[in-house]
Amino acid sequence: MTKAFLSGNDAFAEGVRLARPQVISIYPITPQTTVVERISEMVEDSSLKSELIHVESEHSALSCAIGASAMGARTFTATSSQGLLYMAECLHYASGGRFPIVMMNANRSTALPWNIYGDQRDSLSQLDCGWIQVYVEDAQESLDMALQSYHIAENPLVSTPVMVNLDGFVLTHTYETVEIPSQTDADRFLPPFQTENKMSLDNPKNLAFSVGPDNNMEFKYLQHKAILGSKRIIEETDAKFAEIFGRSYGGLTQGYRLDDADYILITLGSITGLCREVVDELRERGEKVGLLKLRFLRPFPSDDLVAALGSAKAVGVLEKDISFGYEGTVYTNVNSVIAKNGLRLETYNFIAGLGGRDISRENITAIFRHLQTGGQHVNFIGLGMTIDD
Amino acid sequence: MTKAFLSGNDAFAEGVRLARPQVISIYPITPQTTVVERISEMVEDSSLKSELIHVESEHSALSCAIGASAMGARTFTATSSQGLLYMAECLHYASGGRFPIVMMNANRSTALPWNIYGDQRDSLSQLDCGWIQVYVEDAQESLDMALQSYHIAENPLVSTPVMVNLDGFVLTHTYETVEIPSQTDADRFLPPFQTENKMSLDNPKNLAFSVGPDNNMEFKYLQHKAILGSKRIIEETDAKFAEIFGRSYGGLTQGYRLDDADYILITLGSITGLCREVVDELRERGEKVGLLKLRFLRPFPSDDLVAALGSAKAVGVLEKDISFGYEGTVYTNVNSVIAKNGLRLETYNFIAGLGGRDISRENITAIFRHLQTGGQHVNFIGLGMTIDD
Amino acid sequence: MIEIRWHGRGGQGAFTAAKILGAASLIDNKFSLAFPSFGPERRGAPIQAFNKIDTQAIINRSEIKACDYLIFLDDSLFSFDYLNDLKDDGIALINTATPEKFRDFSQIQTIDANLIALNIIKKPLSNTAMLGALASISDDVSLSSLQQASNQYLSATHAAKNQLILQESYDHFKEVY
Amino acid sequence: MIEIRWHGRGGQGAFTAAKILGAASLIDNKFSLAFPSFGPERRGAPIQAFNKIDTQAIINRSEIKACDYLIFLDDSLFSFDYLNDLKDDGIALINTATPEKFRDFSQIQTIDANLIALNIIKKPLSNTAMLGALASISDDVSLSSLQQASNQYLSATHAAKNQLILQESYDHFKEVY
Amino acid sequence: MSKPYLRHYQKPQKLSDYPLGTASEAGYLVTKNCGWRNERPIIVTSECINCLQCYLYCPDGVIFKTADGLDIDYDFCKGCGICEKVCPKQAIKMEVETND
Amino acid sequence: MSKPYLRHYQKPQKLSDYPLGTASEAGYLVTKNCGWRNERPIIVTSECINCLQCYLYCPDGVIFKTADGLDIDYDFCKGCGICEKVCPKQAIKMEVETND
Amino acid sequence: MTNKITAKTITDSEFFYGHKACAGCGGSLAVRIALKVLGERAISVLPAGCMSAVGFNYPHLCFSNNSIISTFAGTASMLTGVEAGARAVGIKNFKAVGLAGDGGTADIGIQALSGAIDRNDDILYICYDNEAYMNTGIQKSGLTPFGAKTTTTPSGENIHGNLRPKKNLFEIVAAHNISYAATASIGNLPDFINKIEKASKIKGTTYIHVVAPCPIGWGIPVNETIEIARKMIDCGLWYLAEYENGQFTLNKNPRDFSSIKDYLLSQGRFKHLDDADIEILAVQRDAKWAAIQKNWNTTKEEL
Amino acid sequence: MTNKITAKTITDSEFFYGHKACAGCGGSLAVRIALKVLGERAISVLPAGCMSAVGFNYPHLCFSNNSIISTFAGTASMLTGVEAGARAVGIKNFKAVGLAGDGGTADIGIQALSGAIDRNDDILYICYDNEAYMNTGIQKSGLTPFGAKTTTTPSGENIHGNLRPKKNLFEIVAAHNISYAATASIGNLPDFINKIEKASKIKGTTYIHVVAPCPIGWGIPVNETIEIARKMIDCGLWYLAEYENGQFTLNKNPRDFSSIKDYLLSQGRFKHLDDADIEILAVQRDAKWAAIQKNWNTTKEEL
Ligand SMILES: Cc1ncc(C[n+]2csc(CCOP(=O)(O)OP(=O)(O)O)c2C)c(N)n1
Ligand SMILES: Cc1ncc(C[n+]2csc(CCOP(=O)(O)OP(=O)(O)O)c2C)c(N)n1
Ligand code: SF4
Ligand code: SF4
Ligand code: SF4
Ligand code: SF4
Repeated sequence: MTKAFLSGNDAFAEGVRLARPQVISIYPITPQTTVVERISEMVEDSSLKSELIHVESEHSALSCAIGASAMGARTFTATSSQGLLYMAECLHYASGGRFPIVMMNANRSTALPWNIYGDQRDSLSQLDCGWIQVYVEDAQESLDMALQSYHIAENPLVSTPVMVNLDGFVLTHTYETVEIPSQTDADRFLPPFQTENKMSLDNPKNLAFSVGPDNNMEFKYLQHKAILGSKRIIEETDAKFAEIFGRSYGGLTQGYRLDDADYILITLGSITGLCREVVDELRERGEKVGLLKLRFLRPFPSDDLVAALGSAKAVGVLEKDISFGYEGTVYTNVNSVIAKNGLRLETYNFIAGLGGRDISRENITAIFRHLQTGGQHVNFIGLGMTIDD
Repeated sequence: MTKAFLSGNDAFAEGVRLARPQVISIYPITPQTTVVERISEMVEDSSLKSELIHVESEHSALSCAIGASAMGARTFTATSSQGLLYMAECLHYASGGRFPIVMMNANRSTALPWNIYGDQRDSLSQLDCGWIQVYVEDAQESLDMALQSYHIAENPLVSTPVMVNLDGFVLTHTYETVEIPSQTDADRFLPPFQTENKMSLDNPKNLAFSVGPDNNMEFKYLQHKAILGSKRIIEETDAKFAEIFGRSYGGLTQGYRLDDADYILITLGSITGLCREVVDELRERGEKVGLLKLRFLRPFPSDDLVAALGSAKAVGVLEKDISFGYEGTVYTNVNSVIAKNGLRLETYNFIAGLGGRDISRENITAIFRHLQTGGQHVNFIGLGMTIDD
Repeated sequence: MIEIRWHGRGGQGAFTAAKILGAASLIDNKFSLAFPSFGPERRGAPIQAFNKIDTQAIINRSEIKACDYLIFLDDSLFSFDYLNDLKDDGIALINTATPEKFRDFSQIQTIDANLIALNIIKKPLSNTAMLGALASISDDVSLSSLQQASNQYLSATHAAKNQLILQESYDHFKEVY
Repeated sequence: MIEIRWHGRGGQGAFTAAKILGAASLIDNKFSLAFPSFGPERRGAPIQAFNKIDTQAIINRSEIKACDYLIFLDDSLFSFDYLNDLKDDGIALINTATPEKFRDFSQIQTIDANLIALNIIKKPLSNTAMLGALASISDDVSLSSLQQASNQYLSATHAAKNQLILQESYDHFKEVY
Repeated sequence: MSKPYLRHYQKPQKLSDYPLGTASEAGYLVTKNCGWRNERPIIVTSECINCLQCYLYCPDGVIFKTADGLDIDYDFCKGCGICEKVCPKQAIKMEVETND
Repeated sequence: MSKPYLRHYQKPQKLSDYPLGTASEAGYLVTKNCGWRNERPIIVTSECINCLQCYLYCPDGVIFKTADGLDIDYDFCKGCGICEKVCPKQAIKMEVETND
Repeated sequence: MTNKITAKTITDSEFFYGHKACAGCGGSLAVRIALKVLGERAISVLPAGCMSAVGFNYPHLCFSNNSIISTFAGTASMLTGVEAGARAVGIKNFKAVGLAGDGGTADIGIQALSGAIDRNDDILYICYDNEAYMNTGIQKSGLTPFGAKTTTTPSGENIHGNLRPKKNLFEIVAAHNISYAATASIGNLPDFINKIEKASKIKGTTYIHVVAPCPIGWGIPVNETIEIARKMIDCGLWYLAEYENGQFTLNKNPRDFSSIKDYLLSQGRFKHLDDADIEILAVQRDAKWAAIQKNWNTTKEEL
Repeated sequence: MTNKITAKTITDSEFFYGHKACAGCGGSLAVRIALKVLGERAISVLPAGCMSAVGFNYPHLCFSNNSIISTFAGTASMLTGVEAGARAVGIKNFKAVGLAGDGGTADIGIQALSGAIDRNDDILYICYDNEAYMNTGIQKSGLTPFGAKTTTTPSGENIHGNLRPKKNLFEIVAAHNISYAATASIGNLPDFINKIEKASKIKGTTYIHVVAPCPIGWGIPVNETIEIARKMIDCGLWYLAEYENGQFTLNKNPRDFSSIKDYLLSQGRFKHLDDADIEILAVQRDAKWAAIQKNWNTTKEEL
């Protein structure tokens, strides 16, 4: 174990190095690029022994990874925003084919208008594509989840690709102190990739076939079941990780000062830190507030939500996303848990940080106020003007 | 007005012809293909005067339509499934640029496994892309919505692309009787396309620009506001349509025997007809059941839902979709309305028809039973086996 | 509601027949659906097509299970198992040159549609003849509507000859009965 | 928490300086963040970089508004309006060959970093010198940590000379005061 | 010689009967193609010079070498007639298929 | 002669100040580029033969023709020094920029 | 040249069998023969298209070698991954081969193909060219020839089918300075077989463009697939050639062309062509051959 | 040839102005000059890349003609739509022009470009080639030359930068039998200007590939952009040529090459090359020129 001052992308690259992927396909896009640059350097200097492939687009990046995974190789690729959308077809392909690829996504706004800054509309707009989706908070969690993701994805009961999301710039390009595990520990944690879902000369297979109405729905159900089942694997993985590395993230969600909390803010990704600070501040003033960080959005942590929100008065969902013509997608997902479980609490949505708009301490404090006093369900935070003119 | 025996695709092509799009980009994919074939014939025989462009992929199909729309031309394209995913980047591009393109999507399952049959995972997986989404029930509604969609999309307050979804095969390839309006009436209904959102030699513009954190969120809010605002335009359009053609669809949703209904099934698309028959059957037996067809998923018809569900005991959402690791996306959306409005009723999700699995009368009847007796929230209908083994 | 299933090989025009039948129902002021089955098999492989016909609008698009009519454009496609798919009073209509094989089955009607077609258009294209036969043995569609409808789906050059085929196959049963 | 904003032109190494400073904090057993600003402007355009330094983990990633230090790698980037962005006891540290212009402002400290760099590496690369200067006027970072940290970010050939620059700029203020 | 061959197939009865992902045994046939055929190729052995043109050009690969010449796998022959066309000796005759 | 020019820009105050879609007036400049410059090109008129090489090769197009020769739009010159390099007569000198 | 694979020596094994292609399908013959040459260590990647549609219907799986369907755009990029993955897991002596239609190659697939050639990945890409998108029901592709009627280039009073000439994919691929490229036709299997054999031995990207008529799309009887492929070569609308070491070589140099009109009018897709249309095609053919004669080498040996 | 546009006669108007490109950016010069030749009736489409990134930052909009950013893969397809749309709404005498980087053209954009050429859409496509993905910070593209160090082809003890030769996009485009294609360089603007002028008069797809050095990516002082572009031609690693009517023509036939080593080692991206690496490049150059001398025509007139 060593400590280093790294950006979120650098840290993720270190995690990838430790996971020893055998085939890596790369295509640049801001703010993902520095990850693939670091990896290129690692391959040049032989600290990572891997087939590095300079592909011609993101569709090719993922298609190439699928091909390699179909041979039983451990694979990695990374993208962001336009790139994630450009490979949308392959997202469904990889998950439906149950290829346990790990991909980093640098969360970035999607055009139009063009914008390179961090919001989460890219990955959230592809929430239904059958991938496990993780959102990480800082550089350390980035590195750790690079490793954990392979452990989850490649579990034969899961066998599903994992997308690890890092907030663009505020996480990908921010440098901070990170512990880098040793290769020995990493190898103890992550066994080599083994699967039945591959070609082999001894046992030839036909892959990626068609399935008509007769059997198709069963394949889709199995896919659904595997992701639901991954909840357990995610927890086991985190426990094993804690055992070896002494760090733990608590599974699908991570609560903060939830005991007896009346007003709970739900967050994802790198904004969580600031929200924790505000929670502390308000708690000091005697306000019963708490926070629930969603680490995984698929599988969706329904049980955790019920447990966390059961006795709250109001819950807010803070997200860098809007599903135009409705509300934020995370909010929609959270509300569904509430409706199904007949929970009686008010829910509010706070759309913030679109196109990289800064989210300030004052914004978060105001959000907690809104939870306490009530008001509109869906709120755009930090608009420079009133919404009606 | 003439009557003809047409498939859903044929009918849609007739609607397109009547709307006089100026530029049409085409790329084949089952089960969309016959629409673009019909249109090719219309262009050949001059019944439709339009630039017909044989593009090299779906990304190009929509990119081309965006380019033409940016010149102020009325445009059309059509796709399905893999094609819709392959153009995902352009979906966001078109909506963010506020280009009022109309696109038909033949709902089809997405690979893997490959499957050409109708389910709705393709369009529902792209629900957040900023397009208005319509789901139609039969060939007549297909034709009519081809026309109505331009009227909605091009309204300057909306200026947003519209995706019209037809269930693959059961609607696209099923022939039935359709009334074809006269061109004169169609022209009375749909004025030529006018917009400020275009290039012009007299008033040169720079389009599709970048917007940084300073202003980006305002653009996104405006986009959201326009789609919310389209609710009114959708209703006005339907009213005007009724006036000219004598047919009306009732706006965002269409209810059936909702008065005093305790158990309501929510549907979209072509399965609605069969569900209506079952409602009639159960009503005859004195059961208080009703049906709500969602015609539009974006903008999401929150108000209609509140009005329709307010006094029900249970509601079911029937959809040909699953968001792996959670539940059906339409269900999630519906539940959010219930949570926000504190409605007290049980909700159930019925995932059916994946990969073209037939949905039978018996299935629908069983679904109403489930609503009445209660049970699991999320149910896969028509699996050939038990889910636990 | 009348439910019909057509059996043919790709290229034999089973679905065209179903569409003509549907269009004819429109002329008869009835409602109908016509839809194909789709599978990975290509030209030459056995395929099916379907009709639903009713006096009121048909809004149920689910699969047809029990049929009023099963129509085989080619007797090689027939197997006796299929009779299970008929409703109680349903009829299987088979194009065959060897009617004797089916004589013992009350639910089966036969016609040598190839022969009729060969005589008129020099090709063993049985689909139109089977429509004529259907009009003849059932009250659910009229010959005149079929004649009118088929003009929409067939090129002008073929239309006239098809009228003849329709008529002749129609008469075939009228003679038989 | 100490908050710092760096002003430079693309290529002047403002962000490298921020990273070295961050890495030095780690050596000092402190916590820090270093992050760049991003804009469409390219090489040559004015840019900013940021540091947050604290004795406990920094989990707030929002923008820096009021600064403890504003560091200008080039006096042409400075304008007096920027003094408004300083905290009450904040300091603006400016690389300039004309210190007299800033003499009247108690919140401003100056150093001719170009000169120091020119003497040692024959290039007017001011970023390392500004780090030395910062170490000198503030208690928030130590010279030795900066020296250690800068080795990680600079090629071996440059490292030695940079140690010199750091030392000389550090001494500059020690002499002044 | 190896080739995909016909298996006795039973539809999966439980979910665990399905393969992981979309990967299943290569060359696994469950239905014949003989139902496609209107005409059946017959090799007239006496005329055949064993030039193997038919073997080579059959799109379905159903003509196979035997100890004494060639034979046809009628389970998978679609009756396209290409073999008849490419035979330089007219040693293949297409006979109308009957369903007996 | 026309070119994009500097406007007095006020950030939108209300939503309706924003354009529809992403379409706005072409050639609308709101910030100068002079802050990029370390060195400033000076045309020494006496040496200049008006060959227009500098005009042609300037990536920013800031050298423009005047009644009596050439001038430079210092609002947008970035000081890259290409004009100095391409001038066959060394008629352009780069002078260090000061911030006065 | 002594060990040429022939009908006698080619393996008896079949690798593409029991498939649901139309009777008389040229594409299926191309795939069958390619795999017979490459053998059981071939790993095939087929994009969406007729051959994957007819060969991979779970549980009916028609390839006995390792095979996978790619996305429509992703034949070459998946091949790249398969090749790298196979090496990474230690597999030796295999050949990654793409088997893609003309639409999947020349239109949507060209980005990935171009990228793979650019990297010189060790793969063999075979495009079976049936001159239209057949799987979706005969739509115009970039390789549909001038004049052909397809469902998206209908012929009528106003327009006589497709207005654009056939994209010259062989030369586009060659312009990438590829290790080896060749044209072929299922009308001449010995030539095709030898080119596959040759390509399979080359390390680096190789490409074979094989014309494989589709009786349905071309409007011919199902037993005339081979004949029409031969006519196409005989009338000069196709040629057998290779590109290697920066040089083009014509493998078969016909002395006279057979009738182009005869070739065209024997197909349903060209039935509507008038003499002026046919003349356009003849002129294009003659210009092409003039350029070939001028710039290309010619193999001595007649195939 | 009498009415050639020159520095004297070219319009005084500027169409790309006030942009945020790096000082000394070659790409911005290429775009500026192209638009000056095409004038105010040009409708430009720029994909994601440096030129759109520096030119379209609302509210700071640097094009005075109608201009739009396309998706990265969509330059040509959007051009197709723009051209068709403009005609459809009745606009006359305009020119739809694409202005795209090498990555956006040769890699992700080649599908759409190939399609547009295949349709022969009436558009002009200009690729400004700075030999890497610059906007994202200097990553290898298909047009990055052998040996160049980029952030994804770092040079170190094991690998000396990029291992693959530069894709020959000019000839790939030509192999499409395009109406007109040319190479150019910002080192020779009169030649570039005339080629734009010529292309703009041709109906159908035309393509110009203009080398536009990027001082940042190439590792040269910002005032040496023009010089390095000239050196590249002088040492024979670039050539000025045209393709028309199926013929290649070399516009400038240098008698001797200047030192290739000199060209390479004056750039940061090639600093690490050893003599063996340089020899590889020299051999490739010589082979290329041998082929050119053999197969191409040569313009009489020296430019
Ligand atoms: C992205 C995408 N677009 C469209 C399709 C639909 N599609 C599947 S196969 C096919 C045609 C294939 O044509 P070609 O490549 O020429 O092969 P062929 O069918 O002729 O064998 C099309 C358009 C698809 N699967 N994916
Ligand atoms: C689909 C997609 N992938 C990646 C990107 C990120 N991207 C934007 S510009 C660019 C590089 C452009 O390189 P090039 O085309 O060579 O132009 P240059 O920047 O050199 O001018 C990249 C990779 C994107 N915008 N869209
Ligand atoms: S008829 Fe066709 S499928 Fe049968 S053996 Fe002959 S060539 Fe093969
Ligand atoms: S082609 Fe004819 S002669 Fe040759 S082997 Fe076949 S049957 Fe015999
Ligand atoms: S290049 Fe020099 S001589 Fe020529 S016009 Fe410019 S300043 Fe004058
Ligand atoms: S990075 Fe290079 S191409 Fe991009 S603006 Fe700067 S100089 Fe121009």
